[in-house]
Amino acid sequence: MIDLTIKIAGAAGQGMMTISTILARSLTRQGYYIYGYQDLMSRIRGGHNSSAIRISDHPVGGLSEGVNILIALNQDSIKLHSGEMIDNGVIVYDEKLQIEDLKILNDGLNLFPVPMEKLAVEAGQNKILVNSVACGVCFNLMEYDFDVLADTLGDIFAAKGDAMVEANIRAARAGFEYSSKKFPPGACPYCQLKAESEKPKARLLMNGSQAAGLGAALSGLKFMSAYPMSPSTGIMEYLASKQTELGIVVEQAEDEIAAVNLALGGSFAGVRSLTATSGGGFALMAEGLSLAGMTETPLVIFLAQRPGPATGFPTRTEQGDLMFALYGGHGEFPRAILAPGDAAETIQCMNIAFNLADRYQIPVIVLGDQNLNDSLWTLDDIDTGALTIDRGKLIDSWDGSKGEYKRYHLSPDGISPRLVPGTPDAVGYWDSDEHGEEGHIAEEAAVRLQMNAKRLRKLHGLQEESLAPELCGAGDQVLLVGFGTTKWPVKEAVEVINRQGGSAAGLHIGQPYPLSMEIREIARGYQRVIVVEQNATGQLDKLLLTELGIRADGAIRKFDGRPITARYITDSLKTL
Amino acid sequence: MIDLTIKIAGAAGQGMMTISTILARSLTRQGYYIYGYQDLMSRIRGGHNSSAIRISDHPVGGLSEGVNILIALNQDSIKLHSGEMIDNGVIVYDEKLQIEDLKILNDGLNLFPVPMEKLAVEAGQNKILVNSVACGVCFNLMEYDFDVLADTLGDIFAAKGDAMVEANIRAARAGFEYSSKKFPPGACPYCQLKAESEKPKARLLMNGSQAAGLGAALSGLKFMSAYPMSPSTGIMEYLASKQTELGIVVEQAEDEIAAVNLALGGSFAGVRSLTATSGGGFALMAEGLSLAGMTETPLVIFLAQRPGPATGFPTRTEQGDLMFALYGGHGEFPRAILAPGDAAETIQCMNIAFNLADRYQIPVIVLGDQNLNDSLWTLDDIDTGALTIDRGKLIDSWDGSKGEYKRYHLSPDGISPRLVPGTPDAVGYWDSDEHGEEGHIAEEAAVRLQMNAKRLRKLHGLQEESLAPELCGAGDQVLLVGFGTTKWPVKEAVEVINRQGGSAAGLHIGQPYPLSMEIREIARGYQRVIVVEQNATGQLDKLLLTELGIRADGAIRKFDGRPITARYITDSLKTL
Amino acid sequence: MNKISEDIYQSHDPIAWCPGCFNHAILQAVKGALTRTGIPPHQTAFSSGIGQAAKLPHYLRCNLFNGLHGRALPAAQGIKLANHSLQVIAEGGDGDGYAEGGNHFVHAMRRNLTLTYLVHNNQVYGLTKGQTSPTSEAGFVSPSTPFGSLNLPEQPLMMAIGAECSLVARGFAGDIEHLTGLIAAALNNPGFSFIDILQPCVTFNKVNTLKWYQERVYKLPPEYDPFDKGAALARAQEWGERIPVGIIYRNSREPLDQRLPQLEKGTLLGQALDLPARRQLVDEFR
Amino acid sequence: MNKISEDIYQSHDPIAWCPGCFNHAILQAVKGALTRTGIPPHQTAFSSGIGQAAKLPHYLRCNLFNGLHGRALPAAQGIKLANHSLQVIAEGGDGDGYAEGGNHFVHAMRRNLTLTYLVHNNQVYGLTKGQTSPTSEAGFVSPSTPFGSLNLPEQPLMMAIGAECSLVARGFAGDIEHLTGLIAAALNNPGFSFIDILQPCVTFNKVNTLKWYQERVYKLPPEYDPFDKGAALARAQEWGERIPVGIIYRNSREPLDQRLPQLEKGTLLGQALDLPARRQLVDEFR
Ligand SMILES: Cc1ncc(C[n+]2csc(CCOP(=O)(O)OP(=O)(O)O)c2C)c(N)n1
Ligand SMILES: Cc1ncc(C[n+]2csc(CCOP(=O)(O)OP(=O)(O)O)c2C)c(N)n1
Ligand code: SF4
Ligand code: SF4
Ligand SMILES: [Mg+2]
Ligand SMILES: [Mg+2]
Repeated sequence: MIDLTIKIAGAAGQGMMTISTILARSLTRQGYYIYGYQDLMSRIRGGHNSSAIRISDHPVGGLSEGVNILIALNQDSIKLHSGEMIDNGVIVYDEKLQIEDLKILNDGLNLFPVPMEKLAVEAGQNKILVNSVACGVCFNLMEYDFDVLADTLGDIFAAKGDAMVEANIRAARAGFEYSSKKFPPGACPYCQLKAESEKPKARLLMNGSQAAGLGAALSGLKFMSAYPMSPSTGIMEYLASKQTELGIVVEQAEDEIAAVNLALGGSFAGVRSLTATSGGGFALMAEGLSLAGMTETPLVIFLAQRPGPATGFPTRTEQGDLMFALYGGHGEFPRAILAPGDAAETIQCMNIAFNLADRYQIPVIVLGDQNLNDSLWTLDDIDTGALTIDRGKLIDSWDGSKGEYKRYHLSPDGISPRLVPGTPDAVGYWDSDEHGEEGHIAEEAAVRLQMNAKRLRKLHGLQEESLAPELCGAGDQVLLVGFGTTKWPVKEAVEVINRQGGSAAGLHIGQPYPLSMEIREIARGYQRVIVVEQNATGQLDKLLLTELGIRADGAIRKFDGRPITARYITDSLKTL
Repeated sequence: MIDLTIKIAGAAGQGMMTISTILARSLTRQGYYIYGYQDLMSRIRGGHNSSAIRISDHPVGGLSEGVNILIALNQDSIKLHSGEMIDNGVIVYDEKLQIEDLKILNDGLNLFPVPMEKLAVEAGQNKILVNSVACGVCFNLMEYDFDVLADTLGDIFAAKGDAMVEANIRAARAGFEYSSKKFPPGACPYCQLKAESEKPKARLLMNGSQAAGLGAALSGLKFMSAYPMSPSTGIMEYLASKQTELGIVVEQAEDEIAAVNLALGGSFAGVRSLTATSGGGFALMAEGLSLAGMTETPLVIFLAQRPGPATGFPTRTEQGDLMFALYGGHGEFPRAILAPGDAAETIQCMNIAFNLADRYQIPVIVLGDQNLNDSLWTLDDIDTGALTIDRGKLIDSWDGSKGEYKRYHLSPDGISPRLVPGTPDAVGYWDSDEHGEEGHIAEEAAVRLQMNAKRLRKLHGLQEESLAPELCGAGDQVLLVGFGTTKWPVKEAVEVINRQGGSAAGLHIGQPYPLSMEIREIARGYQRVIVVEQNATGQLDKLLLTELGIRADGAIRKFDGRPITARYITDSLKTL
Repeated sequence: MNKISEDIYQSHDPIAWCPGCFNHAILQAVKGALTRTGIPPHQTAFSSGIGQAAKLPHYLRCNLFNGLHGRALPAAQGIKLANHSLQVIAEGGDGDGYAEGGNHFVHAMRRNLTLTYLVHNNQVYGLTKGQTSPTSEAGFVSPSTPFGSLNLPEQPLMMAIGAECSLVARGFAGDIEHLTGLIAAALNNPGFSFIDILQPCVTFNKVNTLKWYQERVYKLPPEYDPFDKGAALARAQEWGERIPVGIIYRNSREPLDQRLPQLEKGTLLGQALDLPARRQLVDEFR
Repeated sequence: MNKISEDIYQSHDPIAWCPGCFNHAILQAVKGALTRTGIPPHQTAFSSGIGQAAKLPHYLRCNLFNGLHGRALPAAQGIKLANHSLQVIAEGGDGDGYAEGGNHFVHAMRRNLTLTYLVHNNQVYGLTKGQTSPTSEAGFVSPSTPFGSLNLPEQPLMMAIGAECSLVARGFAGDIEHLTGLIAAALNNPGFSFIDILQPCVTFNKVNTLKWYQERVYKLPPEYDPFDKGAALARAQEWGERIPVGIIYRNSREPLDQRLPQLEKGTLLGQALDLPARRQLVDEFR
């Protein structure tokens, strides 16, 4: 089983992302699975950032604890990350760095000074080519075919012209060759990557924001309005770059309140509309969320969580807004919450979200987090045909002989026909006050009871078709339950536990609200139910209790802004 | 036992509130307890409004089901309210009204046409004096001393000059005398009010908004900023009217976001600050709430609930925002929620709220609702001496030899000394990002863990001093649990049940978060725990489960915008 | 065009305004302008906030998104972007538009989508019972400013001209005919058209009464050139003895709905989904 | 007054801006102006939003409320009302102040409390990595407007003059000495003082570079009279070939902090609680 981690570290602006993207793309094309995590500070230059990619021949979705190769772009990186290395890992750094204080390092580590800057300048008179030099070194250490790297460089830099492509390939080759001399084949078996025997699969590589944007585009999105906020901004940026091509309008709003109300306007007018934000922006959208509930306007909000409260940790990860997503907005109204655990599931969830929003005429929140949105994920190919577009009771004609159109016609399932404005011979009144069937302001107690019941009735249907949870692992003693991006670390933890003689299973909840009843059935089959989540107060824990009556036997929580790992879970489990 | 209900009904703008206030004030001064409910439409003129006052010799806090006297200011009122009358109640109406269709009425009812408008014009050339005529009629029907009414009219109209006072007294007397002829003493025993034998107590009459404003003023409030929103506006209006007198600044903000951030600024600068709003405005404040949590800025928010979602029912009542108050705002941070059940408790809760906010440096939400805020309540006299002002760790001097002042000094209880800006030789940095002790932006995992723990640690102290619930009723089978304005209806229901041979007790929760542990102990003593609340989804129900592990055996819920009554509770209980 | 008669705009919803309120006059002017411009009810899309003013579209036959206090403009713009063949009209009060919704007003003018924004400026908060609004006169006594407002009243026309709003007008609800003309001009203007309508509130504003306005309001002379920005800035500052009504300013900015290449082929709503193009996106991730 | 030296404003917090960023220059100007006006650190109260600009007060010795994106002004005004003896300074970027916080800007000018508002206008969103801001030039290409911004850039000076802001200035971070003078003038001005500071962002704004500004920026001539509103409106519209810097407009409005009777006896903070008066309120309910 291949499981290799490369970490690239340095100051913000040194190009760690470029290196990891080049490596990740090259290897995805070769059929490997990649998970790439960005560890960023909230600044543009300086400070300390790192980018780690984990490479495997089976799906991965979390960090491992051991780094095989560290590319240290500055001095700090060595100090900060050498503790994370596997026993005999390789630290690649520019020979110009001072390494006196490296004595503190574990003896087994291979310190590998490379004249990266020199090679870069030689290759193309440009220090920035250090990035490609580093990629070349890595490819040698992994004992992988250089041509694969050269191909990727060709594609990635194509837009910048031939000269740029060639300079990058030259630089990469220089790194590769320099490294070959020092590390002949077989010298670093713990870094080695075998070319997969089978023909490479048609896999994809993208981050969670791109997946969300792509999922929306494939689901018929036509309008997005948003205000930039990490880690959600990538969704708007991705869709903005495609807008003319696809016939989509992406509008940067003046604030999040405008963003959500713009989207509601678009949805009222009949097009699929999206907004995306993070916690602080979502707070500003809470009133609009409630408006969607009352007016029964479909709306998809992508909420990319980051650690709060307030500005918190803008570039880090947490699952601290589940309860806010569920109870945010005043008054009581139905909603659905989805929480994908990786990029592939994000695409599916966006599709489900748009269909639920249209079919139930409700707001649907898709929960991401910095880990989901900024990380690189490998996907098996997407079956775009399997993504459906169901607009529900949207109608664009009206037969006047049936009487006047009534926006809030009382129906058994709580859902009324939704007329597209502009339809001849009919008009629709959508109202934020309590209203009668025709959509005008009402004051009567009886009307209130009917309309409140109509809206809340939608929860029955939603509950019935709630996404089934994903079970993994054959153990029957401990069930580790999580939602969103704990999916892969839990899966990996379950494998480790069972491999070590334990008996565990994992349950990933992709739809935290309404929860599938199946979860209750499944949970009954285990001696202990342990809830794993990335927050301090146990929000999923509470949800399982109030919605399904499941009382967890223990909790594993992490809330330091860094993504949870399988090791963290297995270690924590030992103390429970 | 005296228990009399007078209802005044008509179109918005006809002066129902004036009549009920005059009657309520007169009788409070005589030592009666009053509860007065306003049933309003969201419009300024026209439509149909009513004002009901319940008069008793023991404390009351909810409507009874039978009206003794109806003052019908227009035709509609008779149609709409005659069904609510006690068997032989009196309907007073202007003789000019057409009453053909009154044949539908119960035979036992006393229809009492009075030439109210004529008497008014005779008394002072002004139709508006109808209000005082009506009061005179009521006083006669109740067989009460006319001088008491005259005194009140004198006080209430004093500001408008002697002529106005005299005209009103003349009008009232005309009504009283006209009525005396038709209903000689003893003719309407079911309307009769006996002058209390004891010397009248020093009781007070006010609505919940005034109580909130008064409670804030007595607790040392110096700054309030708010944006008008029913049913919270009365708080700002009350305090605004007193601002120059008390040295308070009341600023109407441009929106609720400004309102909450203005208040946070005031609090940062060291003065007790308040904002007030209803659900929609609270939604807009959610980000500021989270900011208060992160920066550890004391803040009191009065959230006067009304039925949602969105604009909902602006002039009606609901308890639909408990979960939103608890989970509103992104990220995880400590807060406290209080929910007074009447005006007296509101004053106490405001005092507690300001002390908790200052002592724990947290946001505190006081939950009201339209019923609390707009209703008239009688209070036993206020012991202002018992209201304390505890500013907690606020400091206004700094000894430089102790080193630099650190805003977020890590302390065992999670609370750091809070320096008033302007203090010589020291400065303080308050920060919305995750931060170190000195208040500058931090990025480290370890700092995050420490600071998150520091903030959440405050919950321990808060939990320990959580308000004890109020238990009533000696029964031991059914425990009816509620919060906020279900207090009196539950109390009354318990009395009714026990009087009818049942065995019930009532538990009023004045602090929904954190919940007192005592509640768990108490709940154990009953066969059945029934949760009574004014919303559709059972929010208190959920809270009892997640916070205390109490699983209720049944629920009584009301969500039509009208306040719950004892009768509704007892009737519902029969079906459980 | 003028084949349409006013009663096709009749709504079934009973009016909840005070008798004598000048919102009734504005309603009449809106109906008149729709009639004059020949827009059938089903092609309208009103977006309104919350307040007395914002109730207006309920009393019309029209498509309506009656959203949140202060948020009429964002919703209106979302509607226009999604279906720019609709005649979009945003409506609300002075509190709604200049206080709660102030930010959207500024940015909507920057965007310049073709829509009409009508503000019923009664210089008071009507629905919440008489508090001071952003346009209340200095010294205005109200329950929220019992000692008189100390703030300078907002100058929406100055803001709008400063922001290069495509059409800036002031109307007066006391002159229905003139107001009808202004609204019709706005409905015909490509770009963002803004009309601040002076509206006496007979219940809560005892300062700026019908009489008060009638004594001051005058119509811009026929020779007045609204394209002259300097002149417009000068007129916009006139308030007190004399208050001009009419189209104060206009310019020739091309509206966003005519500049977005995505809308060239038709409305977003109407354009067929090009699913193959969307599916091709997938390949970029290989 | 000038007994103060610049290093008493030294903060311990390491600066997180890009090397070469003109925020460093603004920091120097702020320190210089504080020194010149003689305000000791403990008497300052900064309120800042979120963004690169908004980090500035961390790099100063001062009292700081570093609140939410866009909300520097409401907090600043709360501070001033609570303790008007503090020297209150609000700070943030163009996105912070003109997009998210746009509504507060307008209403703060109407209130006119004595405080200084500094906007680092780099015509881009720095901290979130280069998106279009309200002041970005038409056509500005950024990750959020990859085909160029279609909106008209906001004109903050026009807005401020239109709103009768007490002091309206434009500064340039490329001229620290001149900027220092402007900030000092603002700190000394009774009323709301607003400085829009042109700030090159060396990382994300490749259009409005130092050179771009240097070629255009000119100082208002000594004879320029900022009290002349017409002239001010004209200068405020100059943008393109020539961009004026200096105090563009001022007026003599009395600030709110000097007009509130409640503040005559001292600051709200400093005034003793008159508990007997408060307790007397109770009697009104008998
Ligand atoms: C978020 C929010 N805040 C406050 C309110 C309460 N509210 C409803 S209408 C209104 C103001 C009405 O004034 P204006 O907009 O001038 O309209 P008018 O009634 O005068 O026509 C307010 C403050 C609300 N509905 N929503
Ligand atoms: C409510 C909210 N929305 C969005 C953000 C994300 N955000 C942080 S800074 C910023 C914009 C920065 O631009 P600007 O204000 O111009 O400051 P600069 O970094 O350019 O100095 C944004 C959108 C946030 N922190 N809070
Ligand atoms: S309160 Fe004023 S604005 Fe509202 S309907 Fe009555 S008169 Fe008109
Ligand atoms: S991104 Fe721009 S504004 Fe921010 S620190 Fe860097 S250069 Fe300065
Ligand atoms: Mg108004
Ligand atoms: Mg900026």
